[in-house]
Amino acid sequence: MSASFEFTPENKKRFEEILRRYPTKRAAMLPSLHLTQEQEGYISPEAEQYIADLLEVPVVDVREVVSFYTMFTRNPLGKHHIRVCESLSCWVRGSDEVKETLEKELGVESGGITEDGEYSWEVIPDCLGACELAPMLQLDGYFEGNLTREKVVELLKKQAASKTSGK
Amino acid sequence: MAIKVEEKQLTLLERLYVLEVVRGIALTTGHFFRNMAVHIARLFGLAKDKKGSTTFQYPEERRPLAPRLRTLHRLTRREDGAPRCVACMMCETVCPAHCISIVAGEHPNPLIEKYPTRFDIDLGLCVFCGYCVEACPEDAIRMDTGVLEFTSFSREGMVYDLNKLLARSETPKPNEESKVKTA
Amino acid sequence: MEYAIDVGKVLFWFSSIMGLASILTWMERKQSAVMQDRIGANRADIFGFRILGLFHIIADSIKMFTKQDFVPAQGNRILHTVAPMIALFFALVGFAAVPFGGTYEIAGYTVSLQVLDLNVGLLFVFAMMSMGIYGFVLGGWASANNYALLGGLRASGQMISYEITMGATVIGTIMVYGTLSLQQMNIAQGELLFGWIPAWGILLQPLGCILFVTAALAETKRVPFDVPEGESEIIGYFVEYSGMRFGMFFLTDFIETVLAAVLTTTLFFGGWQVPYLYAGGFEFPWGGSFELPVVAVMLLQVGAFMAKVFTLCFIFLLIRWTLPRFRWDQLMRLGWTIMLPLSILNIVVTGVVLLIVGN
Amino acid sequence: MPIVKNISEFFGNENARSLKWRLEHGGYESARKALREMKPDEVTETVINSNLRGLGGAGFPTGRKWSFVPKGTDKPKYLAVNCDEAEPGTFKDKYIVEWDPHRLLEGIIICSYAVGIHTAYIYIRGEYVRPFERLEQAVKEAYAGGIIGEKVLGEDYKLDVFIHRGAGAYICGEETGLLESLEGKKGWPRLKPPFPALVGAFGCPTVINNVETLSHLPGIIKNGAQWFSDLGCERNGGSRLFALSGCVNKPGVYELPMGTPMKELIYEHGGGILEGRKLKAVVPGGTSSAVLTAEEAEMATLDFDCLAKLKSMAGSGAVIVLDEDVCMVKALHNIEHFFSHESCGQCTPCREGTAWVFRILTRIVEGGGTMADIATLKNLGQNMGGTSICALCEGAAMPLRSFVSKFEDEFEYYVKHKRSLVEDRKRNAVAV
Amino acid sequence: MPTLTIDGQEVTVDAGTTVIQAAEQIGINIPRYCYHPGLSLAGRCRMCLVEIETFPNLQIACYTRAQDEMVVSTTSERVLSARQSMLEFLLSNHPLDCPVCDQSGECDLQNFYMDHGQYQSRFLENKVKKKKAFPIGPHVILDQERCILCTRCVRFTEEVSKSNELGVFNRGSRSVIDLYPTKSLDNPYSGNVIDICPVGALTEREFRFKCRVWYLASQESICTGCSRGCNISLDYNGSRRAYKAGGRRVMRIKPRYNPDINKWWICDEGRFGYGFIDTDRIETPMQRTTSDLEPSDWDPALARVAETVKAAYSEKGANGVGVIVSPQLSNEELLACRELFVEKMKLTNVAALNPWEEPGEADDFLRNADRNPNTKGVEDLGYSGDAKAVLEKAAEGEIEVLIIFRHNLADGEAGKLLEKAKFVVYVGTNWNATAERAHVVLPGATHAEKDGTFTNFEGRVQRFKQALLPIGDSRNDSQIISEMAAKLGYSLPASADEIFEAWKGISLDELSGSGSSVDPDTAVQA
Repeated sequence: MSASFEFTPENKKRFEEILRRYPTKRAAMLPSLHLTQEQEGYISPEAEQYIADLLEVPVVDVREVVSFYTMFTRNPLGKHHIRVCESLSCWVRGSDEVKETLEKELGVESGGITEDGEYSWEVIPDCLGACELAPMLQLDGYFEGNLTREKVVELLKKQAASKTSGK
Repeated sequence: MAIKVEEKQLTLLERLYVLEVVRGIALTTGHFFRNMAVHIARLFGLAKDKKGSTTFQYPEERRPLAPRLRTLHRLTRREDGAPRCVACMMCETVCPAHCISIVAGEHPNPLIEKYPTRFDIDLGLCVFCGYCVEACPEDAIRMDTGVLEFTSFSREGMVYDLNKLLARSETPKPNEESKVKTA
Repeated sequence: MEYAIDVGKVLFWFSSIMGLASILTWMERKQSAVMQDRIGANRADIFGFRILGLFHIIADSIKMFTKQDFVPAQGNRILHTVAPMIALFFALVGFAAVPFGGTYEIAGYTVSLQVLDLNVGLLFVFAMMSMGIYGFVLGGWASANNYALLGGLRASGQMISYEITMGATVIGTIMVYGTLSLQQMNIAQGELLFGWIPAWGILLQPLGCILFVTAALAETKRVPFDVPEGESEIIGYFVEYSGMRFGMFFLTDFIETVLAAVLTTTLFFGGWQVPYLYAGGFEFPWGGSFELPVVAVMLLQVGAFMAKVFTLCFIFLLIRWTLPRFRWDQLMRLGWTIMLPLSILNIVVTGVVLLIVGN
Repeated sequence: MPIVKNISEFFGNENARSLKWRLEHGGYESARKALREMKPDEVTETVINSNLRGLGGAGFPTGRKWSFVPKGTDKPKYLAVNCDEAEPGTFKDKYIVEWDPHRLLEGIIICSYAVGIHTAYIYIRGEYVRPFERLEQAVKEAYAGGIIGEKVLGEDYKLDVFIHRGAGAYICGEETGLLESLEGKKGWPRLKPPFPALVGAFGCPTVINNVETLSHLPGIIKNGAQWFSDLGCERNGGSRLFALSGCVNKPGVYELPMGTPMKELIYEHGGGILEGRKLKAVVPGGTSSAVLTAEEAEMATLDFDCLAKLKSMAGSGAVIVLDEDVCMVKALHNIEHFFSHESCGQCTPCREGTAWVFRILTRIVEGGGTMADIATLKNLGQNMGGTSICALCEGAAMPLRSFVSKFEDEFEYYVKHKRSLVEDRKRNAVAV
Repeated sequence: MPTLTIDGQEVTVDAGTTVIQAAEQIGINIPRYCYHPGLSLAGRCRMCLVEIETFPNLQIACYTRAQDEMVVSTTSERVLSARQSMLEFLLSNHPLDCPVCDQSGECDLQNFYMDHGQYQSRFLENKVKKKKAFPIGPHVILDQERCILCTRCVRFTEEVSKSNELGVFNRGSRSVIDLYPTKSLDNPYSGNVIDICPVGALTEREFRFKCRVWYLASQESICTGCSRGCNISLDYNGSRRAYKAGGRRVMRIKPRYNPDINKWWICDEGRFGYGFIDTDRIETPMQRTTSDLEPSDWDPALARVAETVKAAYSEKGANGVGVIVSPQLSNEELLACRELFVEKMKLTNVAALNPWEEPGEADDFLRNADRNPNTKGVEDLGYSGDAKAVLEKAAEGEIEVLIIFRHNLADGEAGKLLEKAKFVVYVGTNWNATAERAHVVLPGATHAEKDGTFTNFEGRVQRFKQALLPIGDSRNDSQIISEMAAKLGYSLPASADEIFEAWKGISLDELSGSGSSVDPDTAVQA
């Protein structure tokens, strides 16, 4: 955990831009928290305090917002974060299978991080909005659909491969 | 609701009284001589199966206690031995004789939260109504020890504190009930 | 020697009465216990011996003597002290006129087994009994306690009411025997009616006997006539008494019981008479006789007297433990509207019969 | 009825995202027409006449909603575009934003012009990463191309469009929850009245419209109100996007006129049930609508009024098809899991009720249920209905009531045997 | 002025009044948890649902404005069953630890449950466990399990104390009210959250487990912490022997609603500043014999004071005796002092205020810097001049006898002056350095132990009532002054009531209702 938090100069600029969009400073809460999470990977108490000071709101309000929205996390996630949709459409098409496969492949339960810190994954009960692709998951924000056991395994392999090639 | 009593009309003989008196005396006399006979027989080792009296020779002989009889209080314990009492003061509140006094303290375990630092029952005041047992939400106080004798030479001695009340925390076995117990 | 005999008589009579009274205190408990399917007092022991609780008599007296002697602060100290003594004294003094045996010629001395041979013996006894009331009233008054006073008043009311019945009842007996001397009455009861029935008072005066016994019981102020005491209501005239002063009242109760038994025996059960026993021995009406020495006759007659008294005491206790208490108004109604008219009727009938028989 | 291509015209066309291509293919013509040729009131009038209804779920007539905004106020007015579609089964707005963002922007211009708005916020749900990127790109291009900004389409009208990302809360799709979230707070729905048209974002009058609703505006302005209302059935104007998912062969978004029979959507356009199985039930408007049995689905037509008659609702147009292999107990369990997870926690019946219902269902699914639980569920469904600030609680109660009453036999079987009736049947069928 | 019908009763209310307030005006109390008149509307507990004709759904009475021709039912079948189901929901995860909960006895959840609930529980699940009983500030303990999330406390910290320590975290059934981790609920008004919490989630640390509320008796009083004169209820050990509560008599102080002064609130200093009533009290009169103070009886102590005063008086006249009264005294005591020392004895050296006194913290809400409850009363009753001049004269030996009420004048400069005073009489309630230095100490009574009035800084004359008997041998100050006067040969009334009546012409009981305030304009001027 960083002892103190501050936006990078680039993000500071972005924040200034965001602030201009709204008639109140407070309204920039969600965008700046997104910014924070982008920069830090999660939202630390220091970051909460920082945001509170920037937006001139009580820090408790920042914490309230952070804890209210599921996309904000107060704990570090893996480098790649996988969300598995479990809502009705995905469930009838076999999201359970996706869950089981991930659990087996990554070796951690939903909500956990792999030992190497590479992946974290969670099952979320709210719909991710891609029911036509059911069952589906979201890898780093992007949808992967029509999953089967094999496809999940393949996806993870491809991800690993792209990394090594990227290097 | 008034209860209507049907008065029995006495016959003339009954109203003459003397005859009724004689009948009464005959009855008691009958008892007297029958019992006397049994006593005498037993004096000589006879009629062991009969008794000339229906009473109990108290300290040596004791009547079996009814299971619901309210006797000396006890405080029960949790599995770890701590008193079950959470010092809610329901018993103290409901007590018509004001004989219970509790001082509550903060328990280190927030799940228990409250416990009695003092729990005194002044048996000199207690009327053995059993309300405290009824009121207790934790089954922490009971009156089933079967102990009926508790005496003291001082008023202070009649005040039972936490330790004394916890000393009998285990449930008495039913077959022990008629045995001699003294405080 | 004369004096020695007198002192001996007094001592014998006194100790007999006191002994009997004491035994009655024990009997009262034991007898009632056995009647009621209980065991009764049996706790007092000496070296582990209990002898049926007889030691309770001793224990009681020790208790009585050692308890705090208490006089209420507002009470009259002198009267409070004197009252039980009056009660006890007059209860005891009445016995003096009662014979417990006949007149015997022993070793040249004429021994009359009677402390005081009065020709108005019966009146004397009644007089003494009436005096006893003062003890109770004074006790109640001197206690400065409303309940005690009430008890005392009730005691006097009750005793006076029933004394009238008692006196009226006895008149029948006096008419039959024609004497006021108790010894003479006893002697008269030794006669035989129709040659074989002992002329005991109960046969000559059956109604009188019942009325007398009832009135006598009322005089003792014991259940069913214990309104002055009324244990569940007012405790009575001795509520403020403790220790030996209470003991005296307590003993008076039993002495009065003995007195009632003694009087009943004397008046209605032939006193010291044993049927068919005369100065020389038994002489049965159907012929045959049995010679006895004078001493044996005396012992038999005194023994019979004692036995009769004891039996009556026993019956009185039976009654005491069998019947419930009268209410005050019932008590008064019984005394004034039933017993008194009946006793007067008894006098009238007796008179008529005597006239007819005498003619 | 055939598929229509009003707003789904360019779905699947990679080029439609570029401003240049789009301008060449009719883009912003309607907006230009509105700005140049029509007065704001005329636009509103046209929309009222078109019978366009809010397509986010509530179905409130769009034009009427605009007319509630006070005219002569000196406060700024705002447009909040609701792109927070998070109801299970709903994904239609994603298509618009992903494939044809300029149609949305055009709709925004028209709406803003009609109401007199100079600032519009597009509230897009946080999980939509690619749609967000594409929308952002489109807005950037629109600014650059002079479409929006200080001078809209070169006219003397100022309009700023900002994208506001949500962060994962279903409740922010509720109008006032969305406004709260926009203001940087928790998405706790507000007490009404006042309605947002009077006091909305930042305390100012605010119009909140769904993405799809706004996307219809260019077509309506271009072709006229009559054209649009003729497309649909009575009181249900035009066409709408139906997001078909679940046990069908071809899930996806289909644009159909209002009043199209349900079975046409499922069997013709959706390609029928998976693996030729039988239809069991249909959730007609997102999971917060009451479930329809197969028989009811057969007779239903896809419009607001018919479904309301069946005591369900058209909602967001998300049709989820359930076939005979779906266990209704587990399906309800799934739905209630969603609601208990998404309840904002403000009102007592919703906060405690959804969680309780979910826990009872979990217990039943795990085999610990009792008959009394079924009665309790029914009763809780009654108790939760209509007593909270927003409609989420009612939305949780509707499927609860309908599932339990329409498929009671399955619930009873599950409780009795601690197994699913459907799975047992399947197992037996395999065994035979 | 809309006129509406509630449960068959017609009522006309001001425009903008909510249904719940309208109902209150005609004595109908609609159950509520989240609604508090001093806070913003949350409308979240849904307990106050009522049936209003023309509305298809039940409406919350706390939010719905009264309108003309509204027909409201608060007791219809539908309303009752809704209440019952709300209670069921609220209680579903509520731990049933009423036995250990300090709130029980004054808990709205209990009360409304007894009125409207009372059904067999259908909740078979395990109750959700949350954090139990942890301190969140110097005065408050939070139990999240008991919390029903009405957010009164959160709104309080947001709107009234504006300190924002508390928040509602997470959402749905996982919502908890908690402190922001680095913060502590230590704002000067933190105690109020205890009052407004309708359940036992927030409880008082000082009061915790000391006494069940049903043993408490309550008396109307005035806070003596500062010149604001907040209205309070003094809750004291009524029917229970004091030793059971650790010897404390006053158990807690609760604010009493007064719309003009403190509304529903009171500061922590006032709320928890009752310790002096039971600790460190002077319980008997004391006299210095040779070097030590020794306990004495009233008679000799008063006689000695009177003798010394008489001697000084005859020797130096009106200059020989100095008196320093105190703004801690009630108006009645000040009047008695004025009567005796100024009007009867014509003393020249009479002062009231302590110039060395350190001011307390002040803010723009309730707390005033002046820590005395009756400074305004002192001014109104014509006392002037400060203690310094009197003390100086005493130090110079000009004043033979110095009578000091309440003040502690033994520190610093004052202490040096006091050291030189020849004969000091101290009349006060608690031990302090001045009392220890005095020659005669007379124990007075605290405001909890007597009747009287204070005048707050705005000039409102407010009554406080006696809750307790004076501790030990202490006596109320009016009585002390009157007895002192008697020994000096004057006659003064001894009871506050008599003095007040002579002063204002009305009895204390008539003082604007139940001892609340008199507006400065209508207050009878002394």
